[in-house]
Amino acid sequence: MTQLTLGRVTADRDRLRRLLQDYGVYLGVAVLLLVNVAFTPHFLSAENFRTQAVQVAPVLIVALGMALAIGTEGVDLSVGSVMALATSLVSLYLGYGPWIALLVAVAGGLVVGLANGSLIAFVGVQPIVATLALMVAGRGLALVLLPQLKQVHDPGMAALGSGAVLGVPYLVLIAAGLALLTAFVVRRTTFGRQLLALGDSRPAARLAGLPVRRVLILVYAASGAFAAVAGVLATARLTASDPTSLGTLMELSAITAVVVGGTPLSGGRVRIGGTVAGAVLIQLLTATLIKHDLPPSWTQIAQAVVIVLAVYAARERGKR
Amino acid sequence: EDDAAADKKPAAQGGSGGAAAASGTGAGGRTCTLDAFGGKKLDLKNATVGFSQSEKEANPFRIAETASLKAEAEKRGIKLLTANGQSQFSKQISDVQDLIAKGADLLVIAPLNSDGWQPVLSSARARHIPIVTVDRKINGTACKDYVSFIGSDFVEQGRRAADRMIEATGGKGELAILLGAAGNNVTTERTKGFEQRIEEKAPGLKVVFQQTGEFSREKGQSVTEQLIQSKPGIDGIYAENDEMGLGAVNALKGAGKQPGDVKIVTVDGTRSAVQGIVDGWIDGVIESNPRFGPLAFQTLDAFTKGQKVPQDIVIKDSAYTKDNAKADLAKAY
Amino acid sequence: MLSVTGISKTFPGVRALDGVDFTARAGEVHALIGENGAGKSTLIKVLTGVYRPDPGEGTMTYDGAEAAFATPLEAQHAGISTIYQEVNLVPLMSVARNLFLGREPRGRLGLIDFRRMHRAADEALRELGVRVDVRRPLRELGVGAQQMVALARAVSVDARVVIMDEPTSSLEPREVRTLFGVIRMLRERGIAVVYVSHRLEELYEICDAVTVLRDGRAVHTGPMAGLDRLRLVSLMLGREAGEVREEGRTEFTGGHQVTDAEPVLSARKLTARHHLREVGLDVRPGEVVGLGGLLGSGRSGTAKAIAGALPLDSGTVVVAGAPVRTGSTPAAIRAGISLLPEDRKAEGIVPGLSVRENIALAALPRLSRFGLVDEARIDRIVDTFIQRLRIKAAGPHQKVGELSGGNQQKVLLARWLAMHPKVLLLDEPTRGIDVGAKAEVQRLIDELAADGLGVLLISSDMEELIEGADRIVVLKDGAVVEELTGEAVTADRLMRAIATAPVGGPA
Amino acid sequence: MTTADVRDPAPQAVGAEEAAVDAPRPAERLSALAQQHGALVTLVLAVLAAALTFEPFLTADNLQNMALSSAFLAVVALGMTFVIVTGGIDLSVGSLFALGGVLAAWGSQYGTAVALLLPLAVCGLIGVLNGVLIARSRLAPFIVTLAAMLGARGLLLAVTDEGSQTYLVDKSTFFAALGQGRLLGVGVPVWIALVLFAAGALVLRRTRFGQYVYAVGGNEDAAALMGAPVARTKITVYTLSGLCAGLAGALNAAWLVSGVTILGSGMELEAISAVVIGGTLLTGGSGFLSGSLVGVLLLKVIQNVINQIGSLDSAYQQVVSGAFLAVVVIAQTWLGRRGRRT
Ligand SMILES: Nc1ncnc2c1ncn2[C@@H]1O[C@H](COP(=O)(O)OP(=O)(O)OP(=O)(O)O)[C@@H](O)[C@H]1O
Ligand SMILES: Nc1ncnc2c1ncn2[C@@H]1O[C@H](COP(=O)(O)OP(=O)(O)OP(=O)(O)O)[C@@H](O)[C@H]1O
Ligand SMILES: [Mg+2]
Ligand SMILES: [Mg+2]
Repeated sequence: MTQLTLGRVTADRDRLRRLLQDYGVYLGVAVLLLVNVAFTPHFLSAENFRTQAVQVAPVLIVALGMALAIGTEGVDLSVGSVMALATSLVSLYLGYGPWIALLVAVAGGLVVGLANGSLIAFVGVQPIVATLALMVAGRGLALVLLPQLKQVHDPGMAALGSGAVLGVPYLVLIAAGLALLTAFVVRRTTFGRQLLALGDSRPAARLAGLPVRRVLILVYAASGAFAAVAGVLATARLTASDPTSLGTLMELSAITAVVVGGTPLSGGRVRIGGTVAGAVLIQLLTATLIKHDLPPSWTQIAQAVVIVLAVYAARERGKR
Repeated sequence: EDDAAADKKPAAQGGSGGAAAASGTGAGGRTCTLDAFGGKKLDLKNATVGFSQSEKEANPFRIAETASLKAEAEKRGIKLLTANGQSQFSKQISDVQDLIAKGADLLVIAPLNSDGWQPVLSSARARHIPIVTVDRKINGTACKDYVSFIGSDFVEQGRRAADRMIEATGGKGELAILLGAAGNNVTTERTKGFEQRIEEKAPGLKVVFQQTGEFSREKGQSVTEQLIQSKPGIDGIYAENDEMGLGAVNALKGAGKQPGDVKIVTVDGTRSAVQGIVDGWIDGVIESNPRFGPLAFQTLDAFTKGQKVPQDIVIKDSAYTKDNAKADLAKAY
Repeated sequence: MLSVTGISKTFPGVRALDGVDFTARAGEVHALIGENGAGKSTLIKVLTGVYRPDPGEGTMTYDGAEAAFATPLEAQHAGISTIYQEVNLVPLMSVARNLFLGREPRGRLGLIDFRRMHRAADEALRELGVRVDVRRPLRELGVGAQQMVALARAVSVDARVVIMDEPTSSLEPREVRTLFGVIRMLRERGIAVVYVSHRLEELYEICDAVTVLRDGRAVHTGPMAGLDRLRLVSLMLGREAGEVREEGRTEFTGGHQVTDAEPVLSARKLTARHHLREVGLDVRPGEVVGLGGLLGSGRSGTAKAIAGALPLDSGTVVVAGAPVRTGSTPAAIRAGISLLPEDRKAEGIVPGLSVRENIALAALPRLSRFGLVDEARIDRIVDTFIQRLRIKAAGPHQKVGELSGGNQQKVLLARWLAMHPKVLLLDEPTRGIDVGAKAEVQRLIDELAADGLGVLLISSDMEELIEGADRIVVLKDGAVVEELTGEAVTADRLMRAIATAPVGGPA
Repeated sequence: MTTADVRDPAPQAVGAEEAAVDAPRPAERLSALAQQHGALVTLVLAVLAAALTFEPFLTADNLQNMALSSAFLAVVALGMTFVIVTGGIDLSVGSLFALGGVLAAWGSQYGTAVALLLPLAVCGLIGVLNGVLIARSRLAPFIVTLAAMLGARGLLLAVTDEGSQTYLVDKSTFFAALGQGRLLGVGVPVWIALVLFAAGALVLRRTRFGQYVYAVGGNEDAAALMGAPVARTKITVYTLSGLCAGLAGALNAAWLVSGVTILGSGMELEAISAVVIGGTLLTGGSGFLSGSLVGVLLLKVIQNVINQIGSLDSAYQQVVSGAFLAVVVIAQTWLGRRGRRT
């Protein structure tokens, strides 16, 4: 009798734990929302939500590409520098019209991504080092192309940065669209399956004849392109190209969003919904701390604690 | 000072136009001579001067600063060695030591941080290499560890910004400060001066918000966006450099505010910020002049000839307001 | 010595052990048998502190006192030494370091005395008939040799209980003999041995007692002697003795309808430094060609080379008349070559993906349109194979990593059969598979051959090789030394071919 | 072949194993050597090239400067090497370096013991925390140490009044002498770094703990099944890394005679680069300390050379260092792969 109830209790606790593991991020977002609604003045306004969504959009877009890289048991440290490169390219090519500039910038991101991917897939360099090299060189290149901040006067870019459809800013629409696209690719396509398989077991994927190199290259190319898109959007929002500071530490924010969202760094699994929630969680946390005017020391420590808590909740249980 | 920006190439290259001018270093100021410092006379024309820059030349301030020194060296026909610390303090320390090892007879340093120069100072001292620090001070004994400091008084800049703010707001209301990067002397001093003066002169003004914008436009914009959501009634924003101020303008525009709704005062004097005054968004820009070239070489020249030079050469920074912005736009860097 | 009563272990969704009683006595070799997934490995892991048993159920006593090990280390300190299923050593470390990890001989200042360690390692291995440079990384050894290192490690400590989970699955008859010698020595020393194997003959030869597990329950415990083979199998499978045919023999019918057609696979002069020297062989449609040889003789290397997984210095592979680009797995697969790799844990399964995804993995491009996966078709194929191969899983969505070893192997087979290959390279296909499943796999090989597939079979089970293959190519030191055909395919001839063939010199 | 002198219990049991006994071919040994010591070869070449091109390069002053400024990064890289060999990573070292310096400078007013022990205690504790979260709670090292990086930076800001306070070290104390002093003409920090490296190498190569470090990095599950104390080993290496970063920070503070608050950002990547350039695999299980030392020196020499050239634009400097990193890593991976083909 006691045994039976005991069994049920552990089963229940097990289920709860698994729920927490899978939906912990969403819970975290909900908690932060509630806390803000209760304690932050003027929080419940459309304008405020728009602000948070617009601010999180570039981080989210970068995080989507990062999630793919992490799914292959890799990582892309070059994303921040790619954003800088993109912003430089936008300024340089804006003379040919915003579309050309945008295309050139994304192409730049793709090229960096392809370089990353080739280093990783063909030479066999470890992702963290390969992308570290391009992280250093990429920002240098961005500064060589555009040595200092430059104002962007193009009306098209300005509209991209601040325009909206039915009250939803373009930035948010683009980020949401890319998130859906990524989720679709991961779930429904051959490419997505192959990505997960090779992230889980590279040798097995190789022997099963999967196009390991192609998938890796595509993943890093996608990550580069996404980072470039984020760079373009950030430029549009800022109405200026600032290769010095745009995207600094972005790699860490993006990785945090992905991991807090429940995608393990060990590869083989990608959670896009979680990544979105992870990015939103970090954004809300920062917003809360700023709105309550807490000193930077608090901000940093609070972020550290939240990251650990979120990852702790989502952790894979040991086998015992 | 720090990361500032303009969308056009700095008009004033090097020594031309707007060069920093010393002020208020009258008889009362302490001086230094070659004898007191120790070391030999030398002819500046045949000497090698090492210049250590702290950050990448990617913002108008640093660009103008480096260009001014290079131009002056060229004008005087002096061999100038340069190095860039890339915002990494340890690197700047090694940089200066490399300059010494490469044979610099004199050093001009734009320090990233005021403290932590002991190793460099001892190496230089052992070789009697005179050091002139520009834009930021090195904490040490003047005329022993280094010869002179040429630069602005950041606390004073903060005070003058406060004066502008009081004037703009009429001495009443709620203020926000966009701080520079944490741990930076410039941030600390510009905040100190501002807060002091507000407290003294305008008890009606309250600082209700202080968050770092890390001297960057993007951060300045993001932080201001949060600010105007949670404190819609804010009356004034003091940005510790032009970049963050311009970010704040972006945020205000995005929130549908009109020029003048929120008073903005910034420090630096870049062209974009001064343009901001012309456009009505910004109410005052306190200048921080980067063109140290002529003064620095003048000081070194005098010093190596054995003449007296002041230990502290505080630059007279001008300010831009609605009255002079349009006329002086060309003077901005 | 070591005993458990009423012990259980539950994984999410699976009750792997259900009130099991088990006792290992000093000086006794105790067999632990059961179908794939019966819970043998789980029991062993519970005994040795890898897994914690379900709380509140059952007890464990060791050496007369109640005991519970929190970690494998504790169990080791208590004198229980274990060889786990699948080799578990550190590939990047040297052989000697692996052998002595955690108990390195130390000299002055507590620093490790490598000279002594290397000497001791060399001796320990040589006693088992293995001669390698103990300073070289373990990964340079074949799976079999690695297994011998694990054995050496297990017996070189002063253990009171030695547990072996399928130690012979990668061993050659000769190594098996050595192993049995070791086991007898252990028994004489009064050590309790727990022995897991799917090879029934071995059990009869070496074991004193037996416990049969079925679906996580201990269904029989008793002395080995006098236990009828048929009864043993019926206990394992849970079917009446009458239903069980004489299993444990191979299921091969022998002799396939080999047409005289052009070979579907022909490999010529495959050469890879340190692995292969001018290896050549033909496989005709409907033919099962065996690859014979000792550990490290290059059998796996040959298979990998044909499948494009081993870069070649020279050589050609032709499938159905068309040359295949060597050194590229995708190219080989496109040409119709499928390889079931030897090391299924490292190179076969994708542990985090489900049974379903694993089966569909290689065939994905065919099962999708415009890069989009056709879920319905996958479901159909997966269901078919789960039934046909009787894969025992909680469902198609269970992670493959959670399946028992044998079932993992079946999933891999399914993956390759779903490709409709022209040539199937099977590297130890029945390793670690229980009698029932083994028979099925063997029957399947027959069927596939009958369907006109060319099969290359590698097996350390000599009986399996002889009965299954129509022709055996014997390798030694990476070169073909002899080819046995027709009447010559006998154990005797194979042994002789391996033993007497000249060393060196390409075939 | 060494068959002749070998006692052979089972005459036929001489499979391919005997092939494994033969010595590796000279070409292979060369490539293995080049792989292991690729960084050293590059370093020697770089030094030679620099010495021939730039006259001031080989002066005692210049060498002394390079050695001294390498010493701090080297101590950080020492701890990092242990972490990376276990297959982990420690991103918190940069923040801990800065925090250690600030704490040491603050503590120096109470004497040398406090100046050294305080940063060691705090940074060591953060290291323990990292280790426990990684080993016991099985969280990914990358993310745990990332959080620690933020947390330690926050702590630093908290103890320096949001960065506005710089604590100074009294130049006349023994603590300052640890940074400033010279022994046989070489700076004390250099000696400390060398001694630590020698001790570290001994621990890594010749102790049981060292073997565990390799085993955990090589195959964690197997190591656990072989009875290695996996959790304890991991906690120890992260603690060690925290201690090294704290000590390096303290020594650096003694050298600069102040607890500079803006130090250390990007240092984690520098340390990781040094370790990887030194031939340690980021995947764990393989690596050696002398390599990390060479990696640190290589980075410093490159920086020095860039300064010797002098005229390079700051943006180009970054491009050059990135490209250099790529070239070294490619060369190493390529050599490594050839070595592994056997
Ligand atoms: N980590 C795990 N998580 C979930 N289920 C598991 C896990 N390990 C084992 N199982 C399940 O427990 C059951 C027993 O597995 P076990 O490995 O003990 O079988 P076995 O008797 O050793 O089989 P084999 O002969 O194939 O090695 C299987 O159904 C397996 O799927
Ligand atoms: N001549 C050799 N020199 C060094 N190593 C060898 C040699 N031959 C084989 N090996 C090693 O032995 C291992 C096993 O070789 P291979 O897999 O080709 O043979 P096998 O007959 O299938 O052996 P096993 O049954 O152990 O798998 C390979 O990993 C290879 O590195
Ligand atoms: Mg098993
Ligand atoms: Mg084999």
